[in-house]
Amino acid sequence: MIVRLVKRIAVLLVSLVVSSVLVFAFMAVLPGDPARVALGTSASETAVAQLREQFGLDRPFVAQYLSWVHGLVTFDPGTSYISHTEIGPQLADRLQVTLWLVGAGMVLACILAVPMGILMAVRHRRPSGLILSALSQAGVAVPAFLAGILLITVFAVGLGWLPANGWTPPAQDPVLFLKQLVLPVLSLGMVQGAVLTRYIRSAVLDVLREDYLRTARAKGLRPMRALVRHGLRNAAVPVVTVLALQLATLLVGAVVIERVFVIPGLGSLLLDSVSNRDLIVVQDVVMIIAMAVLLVNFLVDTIYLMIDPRLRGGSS
Amino acid sequence: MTPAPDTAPATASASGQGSPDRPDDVLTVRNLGVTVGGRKLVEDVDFTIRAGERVGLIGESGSGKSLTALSVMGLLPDGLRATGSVRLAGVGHDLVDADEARMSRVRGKEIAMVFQEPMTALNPTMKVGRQIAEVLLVHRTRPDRASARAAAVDLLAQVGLPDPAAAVDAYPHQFSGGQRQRVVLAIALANDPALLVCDEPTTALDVTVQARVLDLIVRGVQDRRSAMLFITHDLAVVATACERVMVMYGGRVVESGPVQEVFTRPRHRYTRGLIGASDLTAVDDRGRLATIPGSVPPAGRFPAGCVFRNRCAHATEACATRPDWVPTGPDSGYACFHPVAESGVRGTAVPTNQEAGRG
Amino acid sequence: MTVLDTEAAVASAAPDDRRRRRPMTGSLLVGGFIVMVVFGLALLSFVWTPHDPTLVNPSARLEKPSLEYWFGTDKFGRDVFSQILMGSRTTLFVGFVAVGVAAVVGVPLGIVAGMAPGWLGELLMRGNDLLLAFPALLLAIMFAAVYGASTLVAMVAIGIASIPHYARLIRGGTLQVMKAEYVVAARAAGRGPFSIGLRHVLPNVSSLVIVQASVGFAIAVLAEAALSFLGFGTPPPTPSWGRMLQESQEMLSVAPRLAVFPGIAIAVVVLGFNLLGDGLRDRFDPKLEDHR
Amino acid sequence: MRHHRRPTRGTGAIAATLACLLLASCSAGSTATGGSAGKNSLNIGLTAEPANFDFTKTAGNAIPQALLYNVYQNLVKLDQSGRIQPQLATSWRLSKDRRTYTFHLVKNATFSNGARFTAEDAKFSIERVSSDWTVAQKSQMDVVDTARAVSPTELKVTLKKPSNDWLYRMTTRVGAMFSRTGVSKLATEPVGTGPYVVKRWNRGDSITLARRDGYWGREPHFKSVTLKYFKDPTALNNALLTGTINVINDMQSPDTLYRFQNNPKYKVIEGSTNSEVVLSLNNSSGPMRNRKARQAVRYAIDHKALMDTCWAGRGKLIGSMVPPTDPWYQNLTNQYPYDRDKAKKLLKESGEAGHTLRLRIPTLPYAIACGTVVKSQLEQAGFKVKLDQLEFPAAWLSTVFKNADYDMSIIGHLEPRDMQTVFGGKGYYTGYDNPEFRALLQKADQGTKKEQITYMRAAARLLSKDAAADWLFLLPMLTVADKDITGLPVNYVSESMDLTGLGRS
Repeated sequence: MIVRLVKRIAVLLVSLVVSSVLVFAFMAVLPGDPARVALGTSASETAVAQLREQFGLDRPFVAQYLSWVHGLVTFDPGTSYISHTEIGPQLADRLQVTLWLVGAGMVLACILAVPMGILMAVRHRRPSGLILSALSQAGVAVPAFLAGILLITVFAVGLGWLPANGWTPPAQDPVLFLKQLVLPVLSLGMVQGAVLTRYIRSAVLDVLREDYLRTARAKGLRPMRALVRHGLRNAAVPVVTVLALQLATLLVGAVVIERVFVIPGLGSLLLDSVSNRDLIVVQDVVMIIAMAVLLVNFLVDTIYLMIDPRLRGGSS
Repeated sequence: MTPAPDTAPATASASGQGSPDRPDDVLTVRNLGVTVGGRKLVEDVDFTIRAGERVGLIGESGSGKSLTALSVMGLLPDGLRATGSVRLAGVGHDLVDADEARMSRVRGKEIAMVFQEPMTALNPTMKVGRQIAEVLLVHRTRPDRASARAAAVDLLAQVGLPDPAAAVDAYPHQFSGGQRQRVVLAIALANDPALLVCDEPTTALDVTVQARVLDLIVRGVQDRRSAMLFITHDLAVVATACERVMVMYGGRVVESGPVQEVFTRPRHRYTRGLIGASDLTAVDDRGRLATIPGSVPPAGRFPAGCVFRNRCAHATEACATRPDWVPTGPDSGYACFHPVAESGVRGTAVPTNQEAGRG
Repeated sequence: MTVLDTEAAVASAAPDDRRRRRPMTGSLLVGGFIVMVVFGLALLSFVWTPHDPTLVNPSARLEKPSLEYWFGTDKFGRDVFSQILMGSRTTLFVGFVAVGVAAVVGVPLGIVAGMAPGWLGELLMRGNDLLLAFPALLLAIMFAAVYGASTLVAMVAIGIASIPHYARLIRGGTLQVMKAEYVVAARAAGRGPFSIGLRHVLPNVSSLVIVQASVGFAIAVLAEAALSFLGFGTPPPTPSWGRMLQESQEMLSVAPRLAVFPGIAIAVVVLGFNLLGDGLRDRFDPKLEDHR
Repeated sequence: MRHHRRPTRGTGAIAATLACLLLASCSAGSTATGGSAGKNSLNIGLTAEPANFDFTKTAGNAIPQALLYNVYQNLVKLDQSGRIQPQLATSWRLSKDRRTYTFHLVKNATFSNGARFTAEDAKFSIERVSSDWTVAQKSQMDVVDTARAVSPTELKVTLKKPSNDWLYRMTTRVGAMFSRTGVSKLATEPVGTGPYVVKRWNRGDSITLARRDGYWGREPHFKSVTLKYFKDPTALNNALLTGTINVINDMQSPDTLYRFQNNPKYKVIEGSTNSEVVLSLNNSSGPMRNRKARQAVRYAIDHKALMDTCWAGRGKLIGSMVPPTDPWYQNLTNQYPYDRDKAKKLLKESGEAGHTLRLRIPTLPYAIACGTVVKSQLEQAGFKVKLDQLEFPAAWLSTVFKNADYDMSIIGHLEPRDMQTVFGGKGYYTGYDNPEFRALLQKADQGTKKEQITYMRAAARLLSKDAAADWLFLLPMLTVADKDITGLPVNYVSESMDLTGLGRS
């Protein structure tokens, strides 16, 4: 088990290094000189050259790469070309916003999807199961931003129950924070929930076909209890894998919802930085997302390693 | 074991429906059928099993023997429906169409089952001790976890698992197939069921361990004075484990009787073929092993009348109507228009207990 | 795995010659029908649209649906129905590009990773997993920044981001096929890996590819809509449902129908491809299925 | 492949927590609609967020829009009708040779860092433009020869040559007054003499300005003003409709204006801007070098229909690079009236009909809307047009603006009095190079007020006649606000969004 863990950590580290090289190389290709964008349209060439020097853009790529990685590793990513401000706190702020959004959205998605998915699987041949299934299919088919726009139109503009958009840090005004969170979380949660429901349904259906579930019923457990005691634990594995992947993907995927609801999250920082050619910030955001995906996958792997008795032993 | 159409309630053991007829009748199956979407997969199955009696149910794949067993357990797959009546001694209701709440009180306590695939029948993420204890706790036959665990150790010892005290804390993947089947057996026997249903319990096991597991099953049943319904396609296994045998084909019981009698003096042409095919010593003129011509049709596509007539060398026009059940004793009989003559049987030895020919 | 007897009985009891009786054959029918309609509309748009979908007509701004303009007109006076017709082409293009890129790279990668010796397969899959670290939308935004916003660029990015999903799925399928006796026999008979991959593995994993492609189509259509909403999708004036939806947002209070038609079109097509994928999955061996 | 794990008790706990959270927020939501400001504060919705607060090194109008006249002040400011008014200078005098300005400064002004404002600061600020600024506008101070603090309240600025334009530029960002002790952190902590200071910046969302204690002048009405930024015009509308903001400054979706016009809760103000939406043509290379082809373009466009279609008929057709708020404005729309046949004829004569024109537009709402219409109209006149959409700002700036890799583009030139910049400078992306035009501009700058008007008019006419570009229309200033907000600016003619006059009735 220790050997496996060490191996996974090694893989994680190598993956991180390789992806950082990829990200950096990709940025080097991006057209648009950051110094030029920072200075505006008719700045002199000397001024641009000066700024390039100041940012260290005139150094060899290897040196630029190393200092970038150094900044990341020491949690001091430096100063933005464009805003001339510390990037670190900004990234932290934006990440926090997105994590609130995505976290709450995913939890809502789970609340919706777990019972729905199980119900759909258990009743997959009955009308109620089919109706739920159709509902979830429809939920998957609706683009998230359309759901958001509709929610705004109805609940904010139409009924006036909730603010249409905006973001307030929880520390600044907790009540307003919650009010502004409702609609974006709903639109994210409903669409993600629909997707998740399909996975849960399929995972539970797979488990329902397992022999050990029949064994459990032969022991005298009622179907639901057999499913809960013996099935869900096993069905959770593929679902958790998907969930982990979705969670990480949503760090940037939420950008659409962030745009609809005017929320200053990581995704909108990425969009802004791309259009401003604030390359260091783009690089950092992309790297944060890549790191998050790799880390979450690593964690999920490790958790399986800890929990699944079959992986724990010597044989695979 | 019984009859056919509405004419004869003629079996010796059967008279009328409802509760078991005689005090030592454990299981009474009447007129059992299994249908899916209007197709009949099993029909008109009647039999009785008495306390402590071990009955085999043989037939090729697709003959409906497993469905019969699952109907008794009330564990038919989604979409399949059972009709008729299945009564169990000491249970006040019919098992067919009983609701889950009632059935779950019966399963694991009055009837238990051993499945074919030990590799998948156990929950891979739960320690085997807990899986055994669970059946005790569900039916409240042990008051608490501690005593259930102790009972689990005891049961594992009974099924011959080495170091049972350590085994309760192991996971299924740490055991071999034969060991896992012993665990499954321990679960099935935990509550001393009145009836144990075994569905090809040794088929998936290595030949070398088949005999030992079979022996454990028989001993376990005998120790508890439990009845057993044993499903297999392996005649040798039946000969070893059972006193009585029923032969199924095309969803019907075509012949039944004491093992010795059926295997040495089969009356139904199908039974005859089956025995012939598993006799590895008998070859024909050209040195080939005997086989039944043709193959088993898909379920529900058996011919009308005698279900075996399209593979039967002796079939005549008469076989287009359904043969009546011909009782030959209290627990025996057959359904065939052209039975093998009682005298004209080639002396077929009962197959030995080894990997015999499979249907 | 399960009670063989029962399985066989149940399977052979099903109508026709399908190997398994699986629910929701309706999804195959409905999905197939929707997909065929979209193809039909796309083909139709080559020969006929009621109006020129890109013609700006200031005198016919924001017309309500009528006999002349079936779905009304947008704020530029362009016929919405004609745009929907033309948009179906974009939609199909989007799907084909994204699915094509993903399948062309992902399928061989998966097969090679499945057939290669353990360490190489492992290495390939690790590299493959690395791609997962760059979610589709992220990749699409980056690509748009480098190569400019266009449908092709966006969908190539979506395709690349889907490669790991295909590769994983196909590798799983390949590993199963490689265990099959006929492959073992072929290897024993001295067939080379290339020949085995082409003759045995590819045909046997193709059902997986088809299912995944159908679902991938739906994902691509949704991605195009999201990217268009962010301004990284199909640029004007090429009609695209995603961009129509984005353009309609501003006019939502004035003419909600402008959002309704493309919105429904997107939802229906996504639904269609998803249903088709589900239906196909049900027809093929469910044990090979993976989660996207 | 991965395998089985235990069900999660933790998930249940989190789920319960979130359920509570959602319930709480729902019930909270039903009581009121949102972050509407209190009586003493105001929320204004805007579109472009500043990247930082340093307009000496960062281009764009977002920073001066927020800070100028509010946080920073100038010696002189521009009022609503485009006239120059005193701010930190109480009065000024121009010497006979039109080269020396003498400013008398207010006595009691202080910076937000506590320092007093003196003529030394003014001199420092003016000189700093040439030495430290990097943005394009710095060249507007090139004409300054010397700046001298005669006394703490008197400043003398001598120009190298007479310039009418210089005093005007002193009302813009280059005229902003900085503290000698407050320029170390311009990007994050601006220090000015204005009535407001930057209190909080929620990046990506809003900037909050707070009224400054001890401001030297008249205290503005609102204690706190929050500038909230919305990339999407619809979100901006929704924010006003749901009470998140009180004012939409410069609304970008004119088609939806009627919702507010017909609603007694709101007022709508339509004013003028400096923002000419220009169909810029590449005068120096490609098919658009051909004057006849350019003229064909101008005849081919039906400006009225275009404005009706893409900007709901709001705005003004001007036909030149001069907005009505400039003293030398003249209506030149009749120089190239819409005439499709004439356009076809000219295009044929030009010999450029075979080329496909690359119309490369930035991703801005008006540009996308107009691009669609322009393409359609040009195609109807026989042009072949390919529409490219370039991400704004970076991609558009590098492709069109810097490398002039385009045939046509659409952009709103919103700098005030920018005829000189856009068409008079060498190497500018329009590629218009006409000595006669430059001479006229120079005469205008150095002459008297009357001469200035005369020559500027001549220059604008020449530009239009040459079809150096096509002026699609002038963007309107559309302000929508809660009914009770007073003192809203009508026009957007200076670089500042002046908050000091706002109030609540």
